[in-house]
Amino acid sequence: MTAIKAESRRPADETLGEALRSHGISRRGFLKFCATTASLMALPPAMIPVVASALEKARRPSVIWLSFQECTGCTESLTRSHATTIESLIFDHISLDYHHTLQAASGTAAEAAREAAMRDNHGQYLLIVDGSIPLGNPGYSTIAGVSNLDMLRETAEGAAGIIAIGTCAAYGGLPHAAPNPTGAVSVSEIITDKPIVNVPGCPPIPVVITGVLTHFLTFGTLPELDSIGRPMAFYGQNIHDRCYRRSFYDRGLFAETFDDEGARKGWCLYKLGCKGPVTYNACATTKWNNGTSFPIESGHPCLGCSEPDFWDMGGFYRTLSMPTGHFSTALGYGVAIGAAAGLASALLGRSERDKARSAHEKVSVDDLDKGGSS
Amino acid sequence: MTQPSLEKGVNILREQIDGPVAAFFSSCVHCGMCAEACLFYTETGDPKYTPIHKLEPMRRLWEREFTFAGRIKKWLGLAPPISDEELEQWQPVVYDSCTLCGRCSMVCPVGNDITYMIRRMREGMAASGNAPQGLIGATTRAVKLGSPMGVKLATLEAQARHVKISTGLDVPFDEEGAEYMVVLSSMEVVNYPEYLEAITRIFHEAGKRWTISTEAFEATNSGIQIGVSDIAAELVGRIVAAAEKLQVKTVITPECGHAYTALRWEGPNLIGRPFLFKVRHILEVLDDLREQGLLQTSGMENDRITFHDPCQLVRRGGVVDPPRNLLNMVSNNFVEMEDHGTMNWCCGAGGGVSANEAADEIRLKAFKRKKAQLESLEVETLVTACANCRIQLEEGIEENEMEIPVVGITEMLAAHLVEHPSSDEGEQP
Amino acid sequence: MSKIDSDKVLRQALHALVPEQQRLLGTRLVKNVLPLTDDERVQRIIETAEKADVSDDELAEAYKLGRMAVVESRTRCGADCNWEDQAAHFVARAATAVVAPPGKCKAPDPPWQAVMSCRMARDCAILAADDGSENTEAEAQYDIAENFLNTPNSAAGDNHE
Amino acid sequence: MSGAEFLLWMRGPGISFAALFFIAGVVLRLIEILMLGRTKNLAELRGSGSTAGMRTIATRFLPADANTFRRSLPTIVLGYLFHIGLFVVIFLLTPHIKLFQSVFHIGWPGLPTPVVDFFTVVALVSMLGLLWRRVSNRLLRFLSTGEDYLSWAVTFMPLLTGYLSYHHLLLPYSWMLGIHILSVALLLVIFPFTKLMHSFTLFIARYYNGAIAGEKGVQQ
Repeated sequence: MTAIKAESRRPADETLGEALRSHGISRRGFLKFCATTASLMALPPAMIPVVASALEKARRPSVIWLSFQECTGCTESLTRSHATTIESLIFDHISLDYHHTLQAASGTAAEAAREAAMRDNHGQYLLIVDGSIPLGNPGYSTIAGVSNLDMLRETAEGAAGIIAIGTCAAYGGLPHAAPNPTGAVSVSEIITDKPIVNVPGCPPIPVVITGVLTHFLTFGTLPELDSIGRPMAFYGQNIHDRCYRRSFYDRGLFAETFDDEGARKGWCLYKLGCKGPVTYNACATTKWNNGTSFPIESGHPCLGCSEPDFWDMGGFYRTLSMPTGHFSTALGYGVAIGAAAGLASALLGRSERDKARSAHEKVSVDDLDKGGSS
Repeated sequence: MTQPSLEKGVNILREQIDGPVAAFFSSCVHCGMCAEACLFYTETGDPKYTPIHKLEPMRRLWEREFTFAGRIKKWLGLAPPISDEELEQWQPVVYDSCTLCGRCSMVCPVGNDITYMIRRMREGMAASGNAPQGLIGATTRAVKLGSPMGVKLATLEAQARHVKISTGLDVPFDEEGAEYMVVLSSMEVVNYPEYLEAITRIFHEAGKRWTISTEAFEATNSGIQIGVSDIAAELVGRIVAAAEKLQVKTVITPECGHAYTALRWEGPNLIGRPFLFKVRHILEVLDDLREQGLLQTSGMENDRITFHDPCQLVRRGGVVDPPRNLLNMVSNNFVEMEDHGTMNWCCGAGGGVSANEAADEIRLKAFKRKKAQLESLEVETLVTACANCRIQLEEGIEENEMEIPVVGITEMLAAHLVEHPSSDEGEQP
Repeated sequence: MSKIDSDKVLRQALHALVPEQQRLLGTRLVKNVLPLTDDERVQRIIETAEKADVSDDELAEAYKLGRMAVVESRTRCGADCNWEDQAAHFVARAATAVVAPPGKCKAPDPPWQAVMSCRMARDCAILAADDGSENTEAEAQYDIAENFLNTPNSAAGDNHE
Repeated sequence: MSGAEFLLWMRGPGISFAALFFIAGVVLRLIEILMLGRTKNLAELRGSGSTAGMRTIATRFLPADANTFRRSLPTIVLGYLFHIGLFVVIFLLTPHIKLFQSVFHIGWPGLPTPVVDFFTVVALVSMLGLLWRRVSNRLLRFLSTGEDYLSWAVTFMPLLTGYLSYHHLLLPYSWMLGIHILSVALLLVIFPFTKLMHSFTLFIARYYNGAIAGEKGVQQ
């Protein structure tokens, strides 16, 4: 079980390599991890030794983890591994100086630890945020009497970079869902002058979190991002494209309900509202629970949790191509408006014609020649 | 005397807009298939002869005054009104190069009856003074003299005398209670006197009582060709009055296409009430007589013959089978043209084109279509059932130095008629 | 030779003639109305038709000329009929029927077509003159035919009478 | 705005507004046409106009005869390919069927997506062919108006964007799907006021044509 309790026992200058070896992780196992991570990050094989040597020599950077309007699911995702994994160990070996759920200290001491870390590593520490920030009323979420907004601003000021973990921190997430009672916003809507990496997901895949950290440890930079701030390496793939049920989609074989033959046969869940086609995440390749499976594999459509506003995509079980909102009502109004306007227009036309007919002057043969002869 | 005016024309055009017109204009996708069905386009390759294009001014009027979007366009000044110059400019395509043959209406993939609209468009053209002089003349003669060609009763009576001398049979005039009242086209009186003799003999053999009204013997109706319903109604009204006065059961229209359309299909609508008598084309009557065994022929034509379908009779009139039934009675070598029946190609002179000198050149150009059809068929005789088609065919054949005689179907039948000697007559040769 | 006093007799007489004789009689009938046309093509046709030793080619040429004259002189549908022109048209038509090579004229009875066309021509001339005079062309034709048949010279052919 | 937000907006208010506009426009146009009416035919009829009208609605799906087909070969062949492609894409792609189902509450089986994909390409290529003919053929160029090109463009775009989004080309899927829906919205808005209306009015036109002819005993 990983925990920050070990923090005091471990010298801050111990390298990651040393720490791993002291935990009995073989060089071979470590290299395998490096290879996996490199491939996840879409690095060429030549980069594996670079990653390995960089990781081995990496000093534990200071990390401050702020949790705002969140459910702790993201932390759970990271920590609820069934066995000790290399990724959890990597997590073990950063200097997680503040994480109010995991740290032993509490109250003033905890806040003091955060302030100390900010002061000691000013400009170099990494800030991880999970949860969204309420703008509606500062009182909706506070820590030690400090509003989330103030704490974020204060902590971000000296951070080298920010990682927004989970969809809430990245895009507002559940708290942001309509009607967004707390006025929740994402980190990037408040902090605009720091590099921010969004690692969305509800929760994000653990290896994706560690992958981003590995990148930071290896290169000292944040990874390449897509248009909405997600690391391309993990979010560059479309769930639908990578889905093992894709062939059923192409063949037109769909589960219509959760208990029909199609569902039992593992056919495509598109009609049941699967958001795979609009979702970019590594679920279909990396999978969850130590590579066991991912939601679609267990028979549930993808919710699209790594996408902004996934709560508001017209319902989890509404087929993607179905319009959301009041489409049918709009059609109803359309018919009514059209009928009224059509009737008005037609009556206008008819009255013009009737007028023309009553104004009809009988045409005789003497009225045909423009020249007036005949 | 009043003057034609743009205002009058536009007003009348406005009267013409109905559901079909609106549906047709709404449906056109500019695919150009109507052009490929129009002999004025196929024989000239000039896109201005595209049938739907001939209706552009009328389409603009419809859009401007009968559609929601059009009214907005008009309000924004984006839909200028129809001008007299525009209508004048359209005269050649609306009159000279449209025979109202209706072929375009058969091929339009969205189902537009373009011919129906051109007939209506001409109402506006005529009332605004944009009808061609030739048609104005024909129409004026039709109204004032009773015949577009100036045929008077005396001419017809002279013909009747010849029939009497030649066959010994009377042409009955003004006989009340006759079963049939025959009306004739001026063309038959002027150019094809054979027709009158033929029906006299046929009806005599069939034992039918028939008559010709001295008050209304002219079948043609320039009103529907020039596009003046008021005049067309007056001309139809003369026949109706005569038929009802003589209390005949059926009025028989002659071998003429538009006369049939005018009386049979437009007639009741023009006068605003159903007729008290039936209207039949001579071919329909002959086919009925054939079925009843009252038309007996002997001998067969051995020449390779074909039939030119008069558009107004077949495609626009619905008389498709009778000419074929009748021809097969007297011919054992009857062949169909490649495009025949309701898909025939017009001779190029219908719909008032023949009466319009301005169309002389294009009319003969359009004949090339028929020429190609005839040449591919290699027939020895061409049969038709419309005096106007016949004259155009003869002229076109002559112009193109071909040698195919053209015969009217009734005449051909009469030549094979089995005639029984009657008591007061000697044996026929 | 019996007297010709009706169409029936005239028709029988015509049919009894050999083609050459039919042509010559027809020519005489047309000549009776020839003043009604000033189309010199028709005059030429008649000159050809009158020749006793006319060749088939000459006749075919005359027939072609005739068809042209017929088509050109005719009043078109809807056109104002000029009765003088129309008279000329019927003369042309009669002349053309007279010189038509066998099988070319599609009228049921080509010689008879010539007879009737001449009468029509007279009709038209009367209409043009508008003097209310009677058309006596038929009677004139009976006389011409009687003359023709009773003149041994001209009716030298195969007269079965 | 993110792709997801854009897509969501298009799926929600965007398409609903377009649909409202579309249906209002179509109803408006149909009422305008039908209310103008047709005067009762007083002639002694030779056949039933309504029967012939219905018949013509069906028969006009095919060319009048072989020669008509031959004369307008490129137009007819390309036209057929385009319309068949369009029909398959609109009505036989499962996502589209689900859309109709959500409105009309009836569904039908769709075709395998590679098949639909094929028809999309058929429709796209034939549309390019039709456009080429429109600009290169003298007759069609003469007849064509701005509206013809506009109608072409707004019909082509949904096909193209649908194809691109299915193949995840050019833009992220949610953007492309959003743009696809946007292009459909554009089509829907423009539809009632252009010749695209023929998809509805051709039934009326054919009916009238068939009825007018059928009353006279002319069968088509």
